[in-house]
Amino acid sequence: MQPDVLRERLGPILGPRLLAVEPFAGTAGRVRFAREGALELFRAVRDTLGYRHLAMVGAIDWVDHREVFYVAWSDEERDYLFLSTDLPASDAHVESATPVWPAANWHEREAFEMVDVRFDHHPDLRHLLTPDEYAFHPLLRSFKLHEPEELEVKTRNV
Amino acid sequence: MWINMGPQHPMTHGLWNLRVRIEGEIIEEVDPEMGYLHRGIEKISEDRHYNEVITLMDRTCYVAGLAWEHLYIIAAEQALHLEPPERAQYIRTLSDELQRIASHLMWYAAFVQDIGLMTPFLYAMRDRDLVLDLFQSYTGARMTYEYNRVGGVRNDLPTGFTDRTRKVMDWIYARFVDYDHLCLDSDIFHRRCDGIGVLSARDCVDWGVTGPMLRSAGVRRDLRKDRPYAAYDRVEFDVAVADGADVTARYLVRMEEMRQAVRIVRQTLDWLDKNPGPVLADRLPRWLGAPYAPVGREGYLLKRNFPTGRGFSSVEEPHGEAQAYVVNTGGEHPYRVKFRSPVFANIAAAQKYLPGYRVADIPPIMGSVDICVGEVDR
Amino acid sequence: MTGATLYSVSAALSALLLGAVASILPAPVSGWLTSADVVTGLAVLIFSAILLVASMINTIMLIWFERKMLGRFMDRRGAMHVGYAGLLQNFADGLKLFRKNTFRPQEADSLGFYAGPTAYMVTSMILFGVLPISTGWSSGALPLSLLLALAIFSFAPLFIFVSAWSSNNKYSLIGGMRSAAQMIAYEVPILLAVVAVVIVSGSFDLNVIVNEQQNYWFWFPLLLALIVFVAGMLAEMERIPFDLPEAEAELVEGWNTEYGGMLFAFFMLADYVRALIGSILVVLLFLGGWTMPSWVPAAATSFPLAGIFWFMIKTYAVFGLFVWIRASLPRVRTDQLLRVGWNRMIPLALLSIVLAAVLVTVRCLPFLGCVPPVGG
Amino acid sequence: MSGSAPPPSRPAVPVAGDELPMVGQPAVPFIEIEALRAREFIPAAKEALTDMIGEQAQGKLIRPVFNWAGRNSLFPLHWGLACCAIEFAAAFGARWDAERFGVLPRSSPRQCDLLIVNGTVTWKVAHKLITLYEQIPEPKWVIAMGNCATGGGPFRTAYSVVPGVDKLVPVDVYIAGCPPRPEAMLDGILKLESLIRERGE
Repeated sequence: MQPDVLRERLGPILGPRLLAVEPFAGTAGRVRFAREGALELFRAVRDTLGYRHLAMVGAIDWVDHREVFYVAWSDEERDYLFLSTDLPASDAHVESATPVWPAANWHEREAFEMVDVRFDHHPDLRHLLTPDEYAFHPLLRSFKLHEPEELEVKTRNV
Repeated sequence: MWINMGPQHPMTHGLWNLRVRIEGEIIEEVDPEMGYLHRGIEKISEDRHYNEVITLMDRTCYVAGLAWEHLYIIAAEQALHLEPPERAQYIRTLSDELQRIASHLMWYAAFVQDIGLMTPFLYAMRDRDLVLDLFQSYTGARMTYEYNRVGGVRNDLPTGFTDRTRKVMDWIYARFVDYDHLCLDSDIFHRRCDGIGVLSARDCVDWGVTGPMLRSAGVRRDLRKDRPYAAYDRVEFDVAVADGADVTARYLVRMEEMRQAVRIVRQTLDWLDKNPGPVLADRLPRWLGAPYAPVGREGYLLKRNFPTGRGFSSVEEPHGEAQAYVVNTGGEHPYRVKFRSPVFANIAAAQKYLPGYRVADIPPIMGSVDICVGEVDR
Repeated sequence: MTGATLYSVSAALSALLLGAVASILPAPVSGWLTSADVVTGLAVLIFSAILLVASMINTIMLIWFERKMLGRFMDRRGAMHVGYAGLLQNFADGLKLFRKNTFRPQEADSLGFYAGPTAYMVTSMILFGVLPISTGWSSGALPLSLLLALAIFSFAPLFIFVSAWSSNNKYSLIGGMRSAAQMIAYEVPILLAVVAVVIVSGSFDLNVIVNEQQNYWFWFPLLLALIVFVAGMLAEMERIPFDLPEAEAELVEGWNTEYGGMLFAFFMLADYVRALIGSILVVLLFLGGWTMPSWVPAAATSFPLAGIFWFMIKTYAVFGLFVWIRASLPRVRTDQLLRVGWNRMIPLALLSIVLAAVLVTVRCLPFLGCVPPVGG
Repeated sequence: MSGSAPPPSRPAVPVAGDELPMVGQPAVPFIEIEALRAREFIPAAKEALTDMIGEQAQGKLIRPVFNWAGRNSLFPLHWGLACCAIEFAAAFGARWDAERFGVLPRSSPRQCDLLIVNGTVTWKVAHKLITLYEQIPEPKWVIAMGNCATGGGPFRTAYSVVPGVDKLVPVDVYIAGCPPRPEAMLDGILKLESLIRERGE
């Protein structure tokens, strides 16, 4: 499916919340959308376009804003589709994709603990990989890795 | 009654915790708890050069190191706008399939132990060692290879490798019959494995389950056919599919995949015999470094010529479909690396395929999932 | 086969010892020491000690035998470096467990935690006193020794359940419950299979049962009973494919998860004692005990320890069969195990009783000759 | 007794040998006092017995035998952490067969002597590792297998990784390698055996 076809079919559903459709190497394209239209886009992508299989959900910290991306796969098209949305760093939250794709559950938990993006109406938004006590979000750019000796001193002070 | 199976439990085959609520011996509810092996590989990668990330990839999935290297390398090459030579593509295909055999043998060894068979564990480990010997002869290591490089592979195959590999493949292909005898000919095996852990095709798609688990539900989907990478569009093989979506079906799929892998390995060996050539792209940027050389002073001088780009790759690794996303904003280090492991989704779907069965069914079911915790937790 | 028996040997030893001690002591003490009661008492003690040591060494050798044989099945060698071919490996294991710190989890019940393994061990060991090993090499000709042996054998689930319950661990508890259910379910077919043997031999005395097999061994006419008995014994001994109570894959170590040190050694040893007893019972009931095959020359049969030699060979062969089964079969599930026990084994055992009754009525078999009259 | 007087309001805890109150309810049931006495008796008797046997006999006869037993039957805990666990399993495979040396993995920590830390230890699993170590009855040993367990390995800078398992439990033998080959693991076990022999207990 070409990017212009994607724009043609998603445009009527999303309206202004569809920001852009760009070609993306190795995939059908990259759909950028505003976060208000998240659930409608997910439903449209799954039911109308046939991208039934959610491959991954991830988030990137761009310091001034955060990007959440979704990758879905269609058996008919035999191709992946990227969806991405930009969230302001101060108020990073987006609607959870769990009602549309149950597979999003753990991916969103991971994105929540790693990049500090909140997913609204997620059934069970807790830490997945790190202990619950960890108050930091490792994949934020502001989080720097320590040499273990420094880390040791830090834990001893605590 | 809630019971904790893990993190130290013979069933887990790794470091995770399966919390199970049971009523009598029937499973009511499960809650997998992951993260005991979370090493922050995605974060460490942000501080590494592109070639140094490969080291981490071997340890991400320690039973399928070469497949994960391949996954990362495709995305990194895409992000850096590099093209590997054709011979390297074939060597990667060969490595992937050998790795698939080794990984599936490891799965077989662990799985038969789960249903109480002790002898095949030893047989599978012995044959796996033969494949690891092949790896050792051209990468120098048994499990953690660091063999792929951005723009190709590190070194060419040693002399005599193809003949040795053919011999090993003949031996292993004959051994598959023994494995089937030990499992499929046993009535107890069928009593234990038939009709348990059923996950229908629809649920598989909803929960993002891929790989042998999806193919055992009758879905003919294989990235090697659907979205060919490396040299998979130039070799012949069949996609292993089974019906039933239960533990036996997954067993059948994996055994058939090993047979197909032998077939692919033989074809790539024939090609590699006939077509010598370079295995590393000749016009690599200096800052990326030649194979053993660290990044030199010139590398820093050329900094403003760094390309930018994003790479996305998806390969059919032994456990299922893995994806990698590499964001390159110009620089020696990737800005962000994101990996998606197939086992991650396969375990997340445990709440669909475990409840309703017995406690005694947990080991075969989870064994048939083929868990590698390293790639789930990363 | 006349002449020295185990008891006569120990009585002579006792008389010799007491005589030697009495010769250096004053008259009243020496007179008491050489009295018949004291000599008999010491003879019994020596007898028990010999029996205990012999059975313990046999059990430990059995573990070695299993480890080596499993190793061969698996293309490896098993224990190698402790003693010649690893012969001393299990002694090292035992001594090490003896030295280990014994402790009890805080929430475990003290009485049950310690009494369970001990009782399990003791009831298993008592069986050696009941089973005859060769003519004259048994502790006594009990008229109902078979029943007594099976009765003691079936104590085990109680003690396993007690120790599993009192160790206050969920895995132990599930293992203990499985163990109790499984053992009780398989007691019934075992007893029914034994009834077939009793019908043919006409006695509950193991000595008589073996003597009845002078002409032919019972395994051929009573093949069905043998199959039921071996399957039941596998379940009683908790070996693969019926090792659900200690199913490693789901229940860590089953009912002995919380046990370490010497108590664990008790369990381990008692398990193998029961394996040995099971093999001995198969040999006694179906394989002719210490009787020799007909092709053995007469000169060899009169050799003093020939009976024991053949007995041990048969016992180890039967145990080897168990190891073979362990090396090649997966484990079944609890419900399947119980279903097989109640739905298949009991009808088969009943059928074998009918066959035995027919055999006794017909009295003669092709190729084998005639059965002696019942009770003979 | 550091010299300072005990506080006057401290309630009297009667122990064996103390004057017991004769009237009214005894503060401690009689049977417990008897048990206390018995508990005091046992160590005393043990000491007397040890004296009787004598250091000589113990040092020359008993200790070497138990030392031989201990070092020749090391049961490791059946626990796979990460990559090294695969090589750990391979060492029990047909080619290396660690059981030759009497090494037999057990799943329950109560029945083990040896904790082989075969992989990366994260902070999330750290307290579970300590629990497992404490559940192993004395005498016990620890082998840090591989670079991750020794010092964090390639992940030593990560936020979630313990930089070396010796921060958590005492380690007897370190095995280098990432992961160590099965030969290296067997060598580590043999090293531990000679270590036990040298230490004498």
